[in-house]
Amino acid sequence: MIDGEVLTIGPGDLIPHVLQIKHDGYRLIQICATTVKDGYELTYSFGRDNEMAHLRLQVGPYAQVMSISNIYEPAFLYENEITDLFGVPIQLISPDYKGKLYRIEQQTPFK
Amino acid sequence: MELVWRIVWVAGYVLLAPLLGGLLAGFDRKISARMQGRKGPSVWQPFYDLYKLFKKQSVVVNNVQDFLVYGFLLFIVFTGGLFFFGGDILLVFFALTLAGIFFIMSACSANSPYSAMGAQRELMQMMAYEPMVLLAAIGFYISTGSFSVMDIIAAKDSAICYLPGIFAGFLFILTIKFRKSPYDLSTTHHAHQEMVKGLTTELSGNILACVELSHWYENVFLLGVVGLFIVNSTWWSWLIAVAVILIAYFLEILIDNVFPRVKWQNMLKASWVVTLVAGVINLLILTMIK
Amino acid sequence: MNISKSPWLLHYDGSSCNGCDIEVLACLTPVYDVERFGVINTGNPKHADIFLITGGINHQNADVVRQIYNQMPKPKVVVAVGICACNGGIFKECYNILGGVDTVLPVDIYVPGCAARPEAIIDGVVKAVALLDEKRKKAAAPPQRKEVG
Amino acid sequence: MNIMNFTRVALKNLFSKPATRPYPLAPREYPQRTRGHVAIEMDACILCGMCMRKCPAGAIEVDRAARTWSIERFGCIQCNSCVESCPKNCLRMEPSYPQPDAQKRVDTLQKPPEPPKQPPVEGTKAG
Amino acid sequence: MATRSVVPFGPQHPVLPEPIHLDLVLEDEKVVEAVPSIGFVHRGLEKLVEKKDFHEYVYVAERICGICSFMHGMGYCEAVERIMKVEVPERASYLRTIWCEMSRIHSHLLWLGLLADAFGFESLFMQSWRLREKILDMFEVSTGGRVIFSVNKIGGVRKDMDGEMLKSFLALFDEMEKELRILSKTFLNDYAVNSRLRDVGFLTKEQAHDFGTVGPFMRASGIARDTRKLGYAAYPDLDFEPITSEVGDCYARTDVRIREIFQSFDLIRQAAGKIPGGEIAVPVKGFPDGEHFMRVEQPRGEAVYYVKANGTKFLDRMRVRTPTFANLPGMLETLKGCQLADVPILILTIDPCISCTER
Amino acid sequence: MPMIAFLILFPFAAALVLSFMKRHGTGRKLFIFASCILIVAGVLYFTVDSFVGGGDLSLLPDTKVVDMGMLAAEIGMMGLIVYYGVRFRKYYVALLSVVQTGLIAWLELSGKNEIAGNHIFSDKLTVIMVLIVGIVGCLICVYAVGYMKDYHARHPEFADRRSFFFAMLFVFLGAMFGLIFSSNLTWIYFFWEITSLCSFLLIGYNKTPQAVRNSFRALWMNLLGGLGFAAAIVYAALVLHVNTLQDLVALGGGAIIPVILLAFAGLTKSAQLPFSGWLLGAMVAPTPTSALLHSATMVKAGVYLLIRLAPAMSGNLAGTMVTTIGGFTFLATSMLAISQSDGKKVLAYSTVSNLGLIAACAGVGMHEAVWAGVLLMMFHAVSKSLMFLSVGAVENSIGSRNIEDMHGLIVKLPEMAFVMIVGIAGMFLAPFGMLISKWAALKAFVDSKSILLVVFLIFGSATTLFYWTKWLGKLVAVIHNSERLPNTVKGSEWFSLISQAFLMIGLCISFPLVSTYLVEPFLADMFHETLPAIISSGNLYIMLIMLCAIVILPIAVRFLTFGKKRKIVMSYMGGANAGNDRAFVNSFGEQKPMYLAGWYMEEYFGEKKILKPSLILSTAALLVLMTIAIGGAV
Repeated sequence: MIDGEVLTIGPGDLIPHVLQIKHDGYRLIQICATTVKDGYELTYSFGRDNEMAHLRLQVGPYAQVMSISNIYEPAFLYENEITDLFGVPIQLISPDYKGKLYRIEQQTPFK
Repeated sequence: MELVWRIVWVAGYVLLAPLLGGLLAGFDRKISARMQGRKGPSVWQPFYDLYKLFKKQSVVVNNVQDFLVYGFLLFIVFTGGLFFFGGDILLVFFALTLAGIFFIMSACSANSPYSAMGAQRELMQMMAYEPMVLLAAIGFYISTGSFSVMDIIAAKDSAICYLPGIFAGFLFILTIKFRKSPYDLSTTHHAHQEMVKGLTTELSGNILACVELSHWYENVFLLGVVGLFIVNSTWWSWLIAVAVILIAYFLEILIDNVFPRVKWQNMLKASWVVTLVAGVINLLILTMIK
Repeated sequence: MNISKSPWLLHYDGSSCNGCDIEVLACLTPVYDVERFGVINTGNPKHADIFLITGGINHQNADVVRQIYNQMPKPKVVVAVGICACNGGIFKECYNILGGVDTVLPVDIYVPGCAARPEAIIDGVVKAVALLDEKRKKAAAPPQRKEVG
Repeated sequence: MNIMNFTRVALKNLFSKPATRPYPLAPREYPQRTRGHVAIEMDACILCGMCMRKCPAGAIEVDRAARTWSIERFGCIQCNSCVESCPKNCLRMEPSYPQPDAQKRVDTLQKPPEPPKQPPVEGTKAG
Repeated sequence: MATRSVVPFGPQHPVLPEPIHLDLVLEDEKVVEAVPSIGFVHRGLEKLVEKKDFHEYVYVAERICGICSFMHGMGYCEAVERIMKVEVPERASYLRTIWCEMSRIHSHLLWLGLLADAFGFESLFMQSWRLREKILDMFEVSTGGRVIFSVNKIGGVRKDMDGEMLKSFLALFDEMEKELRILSKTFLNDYAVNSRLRDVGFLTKEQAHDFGTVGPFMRASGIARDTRKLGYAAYPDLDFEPITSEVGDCYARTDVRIREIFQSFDLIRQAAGKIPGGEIAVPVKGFPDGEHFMRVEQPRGEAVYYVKANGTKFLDRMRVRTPTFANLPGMLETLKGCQLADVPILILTIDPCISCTER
Repeated sequence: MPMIAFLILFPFAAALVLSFMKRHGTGRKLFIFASCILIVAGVLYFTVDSFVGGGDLSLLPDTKVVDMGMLAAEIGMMGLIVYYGVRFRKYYVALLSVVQTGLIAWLELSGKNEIAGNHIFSDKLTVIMVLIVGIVGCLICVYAVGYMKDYHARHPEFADRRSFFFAMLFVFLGAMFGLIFSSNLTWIYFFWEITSLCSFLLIGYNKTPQAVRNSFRALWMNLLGGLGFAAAIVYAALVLHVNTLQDLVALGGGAIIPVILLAFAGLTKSAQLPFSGWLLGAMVAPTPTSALLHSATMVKAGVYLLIRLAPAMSGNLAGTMVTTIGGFTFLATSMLAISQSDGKKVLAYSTVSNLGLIAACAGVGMHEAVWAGVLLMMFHAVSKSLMFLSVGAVENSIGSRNIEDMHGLIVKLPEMAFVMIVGIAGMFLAPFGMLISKWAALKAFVDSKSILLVVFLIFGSATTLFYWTKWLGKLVAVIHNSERLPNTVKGSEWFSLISQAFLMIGLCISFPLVSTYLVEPFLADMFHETLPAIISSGNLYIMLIMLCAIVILPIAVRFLTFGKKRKIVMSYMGGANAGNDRAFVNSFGEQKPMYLAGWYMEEYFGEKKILKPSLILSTAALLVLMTIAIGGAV
């Protein structure tokens, strides 16, 4: 049981899907990373009124993911956080804190 | 003989103003606390604070700061001294400005964000109240024919009879000078401000104590100016003056407690409009009847 | 007259959960009113006598805490408010918590509680204030050292 | 124009009794549920260590060999977890909180067979 | 560039009870650019799920933040309960609701005080917090803690409020409501206060949506969405509508929050009237397996708890998306072009909880 | 008498020589120094002589030949202006010049101007002006020697026409001396036109498009004033049958039309609103030009004329016009100065502003006001020239004349900073001269019951305070670990700066003497009665005490704090200091230099906001008042 529908997609499909979702009038609720076996699982949650929809992508440890901060401006905080804590190299975040959003000693503690 | 009396006045000011100013500050804190529903500190608290500050280690960011603060203290005392000596009121106000500039310079010299920004705000505050202060001096001159404090207190009628508007305007800018809400922009005695402590951010220990002391001197002097509006050649006018001073001070405390801090634009506009409306109209009428 | 009659405090939230922070603030408000003892929450290290830290120390704020402490004039005391400030509390196993305040600063008074109660904070401040006097006397005892420069 | 709206409240406050509690001049009465500090009845304790395992802050230590139960007073978060988990109900939450101190204190209590001594009960002075 | 100042704002700053840092570029006092820095309170408590079992983690969850402590605990518990399909007793749901609304009152009063403090109205701050102390006393009577309640557990609550206690609370609420009416006049009608709040920090409805804002911050821009309407705890049984304002400035946010306090009084009265008897907790056996997104309306807005469990006593992942985290981008937008004096007010009108945000 | 001739003629001769000295070398340098020394010596001799000899001089009743020579020169100048006007397609300039020269030529040649009267006149005001022009002007010339060398080194793109430049400076001095000594209106007009032309040539020195544009703006505005002047001469000669300034003034209210025309000329020359544009445009020229134009010479010619006219303006519409325009200019430009960050522009606005105050003083026409006006003129000349020159020197050293870039100058270039502090303090601080004069002006305004002026003055003082203190604050900021910059200021520049700083301080200390021995006798002459002292001795003592306090304070504090326990810490940056107090750790975890700027309040006091309304208002006021005055008189 999970609140809302989960659509699992490949890393390359992210941008078109997000564009579509944006077009459908969703707002960004959150982006969450989870460590799974051999890689990460990124869940992008969007909301419209009270319903929720999720995009999920499984990425390998070194997979590169495009930032959606140009589509959803507030995404930059989540993406910087994921880069910091999980070490997922998200590309072209604006603004990019370059791993210094959280200035922690331990590199990528969730890795 | 008269000269002796004047010197006694000055000596009295120099020696007693800190006591009086401190006590006033103490009552201010007590009354403010009560208005906020708190018990509040003892009325001697400002003296404890001052004593502590003098005992603390002096921490500075450079070596120029304290010199400039001493300049502030010196010229505030000079201002008040000149006033209670019965000197020229316009010169008194010029000296006050000079003192203020010393204070601003001290904050600028620290080259620290909040004290520098506080200095700019203080400067803006000076720009806001300066016209009214000069106007008050002019008002005294027109109503009594002299700039000299000695002559003003010896006048037959109280200056306030001719200067109700200017008196009101002066009370208005007094809020700025006392650094009370809504006009405590550059530095404040309230705990939390976006300016941190503004002008005094980089001052500590005995230097901060000097600033505190200067403010006490300044407050006593400013209340003296309030009294000057009332005093005339009769003895009972002095009693009324004291009463008016106390009422004015209480009013400032009340205002402090029922206003938020406004933005500088608001302050500049308000004080200039008050100067123009209350002050200048008063002056216009005065020149017509005198 | 003792200097302890006028303790001005500086409050910094290390990495607390806000619980102790709001209790510190609550101390200033009418019901507790620490200004009775002359306490002012200055918010400026250069004016402060008591450094009140809530929450543990993490990598990002360690420097901040140290710098603020160094900017305070002597005599000064450090009060660690709350369990997190004492030893990291429930968060001590977190990857970004170095531990209590004593990992970076010499702490003079520990105030326990999660969250520390206003009464406990008042007690802590009262104890800290007593220390202030002691420290000053100690500092005044040796012959004047020259620290010009 | 609604200016100086607060005057009434301010003046009312000025002329009525302040809301300030006289603490510390007069001690504070705490409600019964207040979680101040953990106390233990050593006699009933069986040193099972449940409280130690359940303590989220890791403030309790039970040493079976030395027959001691100790608590870091400056590490306890008063969550009541130990009290709830104690099988013998020998732990309880007292309303008075431990006193601030210059040292982080650890209270260690000894379990008999040593001659039963009243443990130095911590912080009940409440003042 | 020549006439622009570049100054730091925070992390230690008297108007900010919590550390947040902004790089400010100022022209006179106009903010030209503001870049936020978070992480001064970052502890990394999400990772603690790997060290504390899921029951024990409730204590961590409620220390995510000391202001909405109760709701953090509850949000986490409800998430786990839903994964485990635990039916919480109805009385526990009602108790949770009452504590939730009490927390909201406490949080909004706290916020009102801080707001007053931010615009330099010390006596108003004192007055608000004086009022707030009453509700803290109620917390202490009912839960034993002023700030951290520790009354939630998976499967219900730990402490009950009997009828007498509830009755005494209701009487106190009536009293509080009266006092708050007087206070709210100063907040909403006073000319000088208005000059600080009105026309400051506009956020349009579109922006509020695009920046993904939540809570009163969003509702003040005219979006009528309230997560309580999703129906957790006892909210489905209660009658309420989201409170909104169309204006979208600081004044609107103040207005919305003040009306929410009154709404909370009302909700508590409703709940106290309907509360059924019975158990306050059910025993929970076994370990959770599965994942869930739980959404809870905190005083600051919608919080999202993501819990992923794997059938052991340790969870795989627990993540909180706190309302402040969602509101930060919107706040940055409102900061553009404001005055330095507005910065504290604007930071405050999202009712930031940095501790939540950085976890 | 010979000394007067020397003072007028020698600078012209020196200029002639200089214009032939094309080689940049020690020779020219020495020649300039020597000429300056000679001029200063002449000035001093003249001053002493006028005290010893006593009394005022009126000389040269008949100078037909010289007049004709002047006319020829004037026509020559007209030719030059027409040439430039046609070349740069600014035909209106040519037209203005032709009309006014035509008027004068017709008057002279028709013989209608053959009225008995002296051509040379000298009194205490002349002495004051001679001192200002001679000493300050020469110091500027000395300064220019060093400055121009650096200037051309920094700006290789400009043609090096230094010989021309120096020649023009001297011509300027000569013209100023001529203007001061002349009594005959035609003569004054002649020298007046020389200064207009000279300023045109100096402003256009760079030959950049902007410089050309600005120089033409200066030219047409001054020519417009010249037209007024010419008209005044014609009217005075034809209707009133007077041809000297003194006679004209003696007519009092009867001569309102020429007086108002002359006042108009004075207002254009002293760059009052709406003619402030030329002075601001003049900033494109090398600094010595600005200094010369704005402090000691050009603009002073305008206010000098107004002061001379003061008795004739007292209480009539001409006075109202001058006070209104002057007072308004004082307020409006001091507000405008707030929004400026370019040091020279601030100085320019402050110059206009101060001139406005002087003009207003002259317009009031009461003896206190004129007293204040004369003293303001003196203090302004010295401190403004000091400020201009030091801004120039700073620009040569740090490569910018922006006030913001002078942040921390006290550490980088301490000597320069001290000189500037003296200059700024002289401009507005108690107990320095400017403030005393303001005090007297205020009193005079109140006495004359001109509330409008009082309002202008109180608000103007407040705004003046703002921009000067802001600048002062910039200078004294102490930046830690800041490097001291190498002092590249040339010896000649230093000499000039230091002399002026001492002159400033000396003037402040000796101003009671100046007042008693120069200004008050002049006023007594002017108002033909003995006047009470303006400033009481009590107040003088007080000011002296203040001055002493300012001087003694640093020494006393040094002594007091010696051996005190002090600790130097970083400045407060919310704990974000990056290990020092010049940078902080920014949001990206990197070091970012902290920077502090002053307030400019563009939205409230910016040129965009204020300039246009002020120009419109002042133009309207000028037109209305002039029309009423002239219409009323005719």
